[in-house]
Amino acid sequence: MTMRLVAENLSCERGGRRVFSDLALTLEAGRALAVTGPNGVGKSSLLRVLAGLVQPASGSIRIEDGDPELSAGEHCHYYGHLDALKPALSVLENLDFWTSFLAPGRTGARWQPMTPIEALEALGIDHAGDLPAAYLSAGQRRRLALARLLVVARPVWLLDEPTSALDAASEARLGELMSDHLAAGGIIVAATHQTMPLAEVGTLRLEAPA
Amino acid sequence: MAILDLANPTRFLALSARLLPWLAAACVIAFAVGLYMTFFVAPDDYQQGATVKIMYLHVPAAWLAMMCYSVMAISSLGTLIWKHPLADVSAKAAAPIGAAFTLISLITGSLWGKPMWGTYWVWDARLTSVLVLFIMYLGLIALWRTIEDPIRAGKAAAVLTLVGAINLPIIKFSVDWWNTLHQPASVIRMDGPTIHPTILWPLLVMALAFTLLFFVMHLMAMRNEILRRRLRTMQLQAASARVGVATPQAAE
Amino acid sequence: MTEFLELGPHAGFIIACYVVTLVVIGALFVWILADGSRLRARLAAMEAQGVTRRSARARSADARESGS
Amino acid sequence: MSGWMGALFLRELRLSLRVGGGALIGVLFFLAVITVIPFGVGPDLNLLALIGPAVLWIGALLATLLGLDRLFQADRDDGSLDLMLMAGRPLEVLVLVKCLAHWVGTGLPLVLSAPVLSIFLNLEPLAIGAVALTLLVGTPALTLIGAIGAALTVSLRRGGLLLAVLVVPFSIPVLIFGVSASGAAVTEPTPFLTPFLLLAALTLISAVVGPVAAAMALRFSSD
Repeated sequence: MTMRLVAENLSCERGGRRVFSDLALTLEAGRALAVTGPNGVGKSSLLRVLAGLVQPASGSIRIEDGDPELSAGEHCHYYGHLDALKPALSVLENLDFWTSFLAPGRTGARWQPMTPIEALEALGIDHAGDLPAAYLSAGQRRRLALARLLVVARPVWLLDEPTSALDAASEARLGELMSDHLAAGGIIVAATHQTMPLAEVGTLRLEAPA
Repeated sequence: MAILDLANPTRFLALSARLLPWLAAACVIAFAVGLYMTFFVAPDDYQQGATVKIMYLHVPAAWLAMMCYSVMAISSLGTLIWKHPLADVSAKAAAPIGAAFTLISLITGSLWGKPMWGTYWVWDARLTSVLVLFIMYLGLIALWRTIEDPIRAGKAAAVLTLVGAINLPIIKFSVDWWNTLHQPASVIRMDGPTIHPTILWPLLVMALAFTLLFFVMHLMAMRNEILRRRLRTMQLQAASARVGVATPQAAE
Repeated sequence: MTEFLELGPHAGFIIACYVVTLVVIGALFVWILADGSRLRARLAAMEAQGVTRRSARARSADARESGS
Repeated sequence: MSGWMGALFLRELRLSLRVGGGALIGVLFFLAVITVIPFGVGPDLNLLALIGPAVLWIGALLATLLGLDRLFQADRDDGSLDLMLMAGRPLEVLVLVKCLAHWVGTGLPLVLSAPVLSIFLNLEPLAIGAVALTLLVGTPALTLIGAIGAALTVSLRRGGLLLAVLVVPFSIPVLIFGVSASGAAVTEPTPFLTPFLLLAALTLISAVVGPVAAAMALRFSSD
């Protein structure tokens, strides 16, 4: 029984406005889903609902064959618009903190998280390891936030505009990391406008109500 | 040697490197002479006895506290009006030194007050305005520490320093304006000092020693500040050195 | 030396004043020295990593042109 | 288990001490409040000695409350709060660790500076010791109660003052016992121990109520 992310007749309201309603999706391990649609249609809200940050108005989310004690949200990495970085701390201090703070989502043997140094090398910012995060450029900051996904093992990646502020080389690098994640049995849900740097991706198009 | 020659940090570093040993030597000699005169030459006060020796620390420290603030006020003018590149470096370097001298004058004053006035602290015009000066020093240091970009921090601190400069005349003339317990001015006066020379000379030598000490520490702190800014620019550069995957040679 | 010893009834306060002054100035002096050496060390480390300052790079560029 | 708590504590402490952090600002605010009081109340030393403990306690209360509005807001602004909510760590313990780090960064300097400031208020050594001891035991309660206000106002743009208004009523018992304990140390008949032990009890209670209420408020705050 492979692991599956299942959401049934999900609806979400924010500030009294119905953002989306009776949405259903099922994703097996190794599958990726791109959520597309015009701005403000609720792509980010969907990710935040899946992450457990926002209570859905109705419907349920569950991880089949995941870790029973953990909630659905604790299986997920959330990579939002904000980088969650402290400018006063150095790059390594930031990453080391998240490494020891975030509880791993799956302790399966096949799933080995990287060490902070390896993660920085994988994203090409290891030269800035000891520099304060304040001195990083926007693209480097995004890559440092991405490094957080590599250092803690969580099966589901919720990515909000993952390719924004990344240059071509970094985008290709991201594509490799995502395919490695899928190959190792992970799940990816990405809200994005551009095409995903991945081979085959399912798409979910959110439509504004007629 | 117009002030502009000093504008270039590298030339300032070279110049201060040559100047510092002489200044330090002069400062040590001044302190030696001053302390010798304080303990062996100056007579005891007929009322206070030996406790008058505290004056040789308290008065120079208070003078230095105010002189240091004046240096910061002038530097602030340099930052805001003449746009002198080293002005905010000088202001930032002088702040901790000024705070230290103010602290010394407050503590020695309070320790002198216990035997003489019977209490460590009394809310008297002179003491209170010096305490306000101490809070302003700490406020300036805090302001420097909260604004990340040194240029913006320099301008903000310059404005605050100039606004705070109003406090200096209040301290100087507080003893005359309000009937205070504190000793009225007896050295820098319109009609000349009213102290006996044997007590005055050690005081002047100690004041000279303190002033030299200030310049030594101020120059050293300014050098540190220049190095700190260089380090910051190099760190900024290091972060962006290998933005893409290109190697440094290709970028050269 | 006799003059030095009898500091009168309030000797404690006098000595306290000189000790406080020594401590405060000493602490400030040591902090400035430590700050300076820490900065020089980190600058040296930066230089070792091959990060050069604009003016330094400009100088080396001139040297290369004039040299070659 | 203690790995993540240690990491969080160190991070919070490091952030408050570095440039831009708010660690020693509380002491400066405390010094400013103590300096201003005699300008209003007048320089009469006996009067100041009488109201000394109360002035020190009110100064500490204000310094703590006004330093608390960035406790959660800083993390919310840069996105860390979302990740903390998803970190799979007990939120109540997370709030407790953050309060402890905030207290070490802001509260402890207040306690250490209180004896120095009481010289300005002409307190005798006994009163100075009593005020310092009661502040040592009482200020954690102020931080823990203030954390509830900080969690409630985390999503507001200018939550700082509202936080103080919300939380002052809960901190009144701490203030009463703090001041009466430090006052009792000086005036002979009244015992010092009873108000002091009640103060300690209040701190322990707020160590439970604070984190639980703040965690609940944080869960509702994310939208």
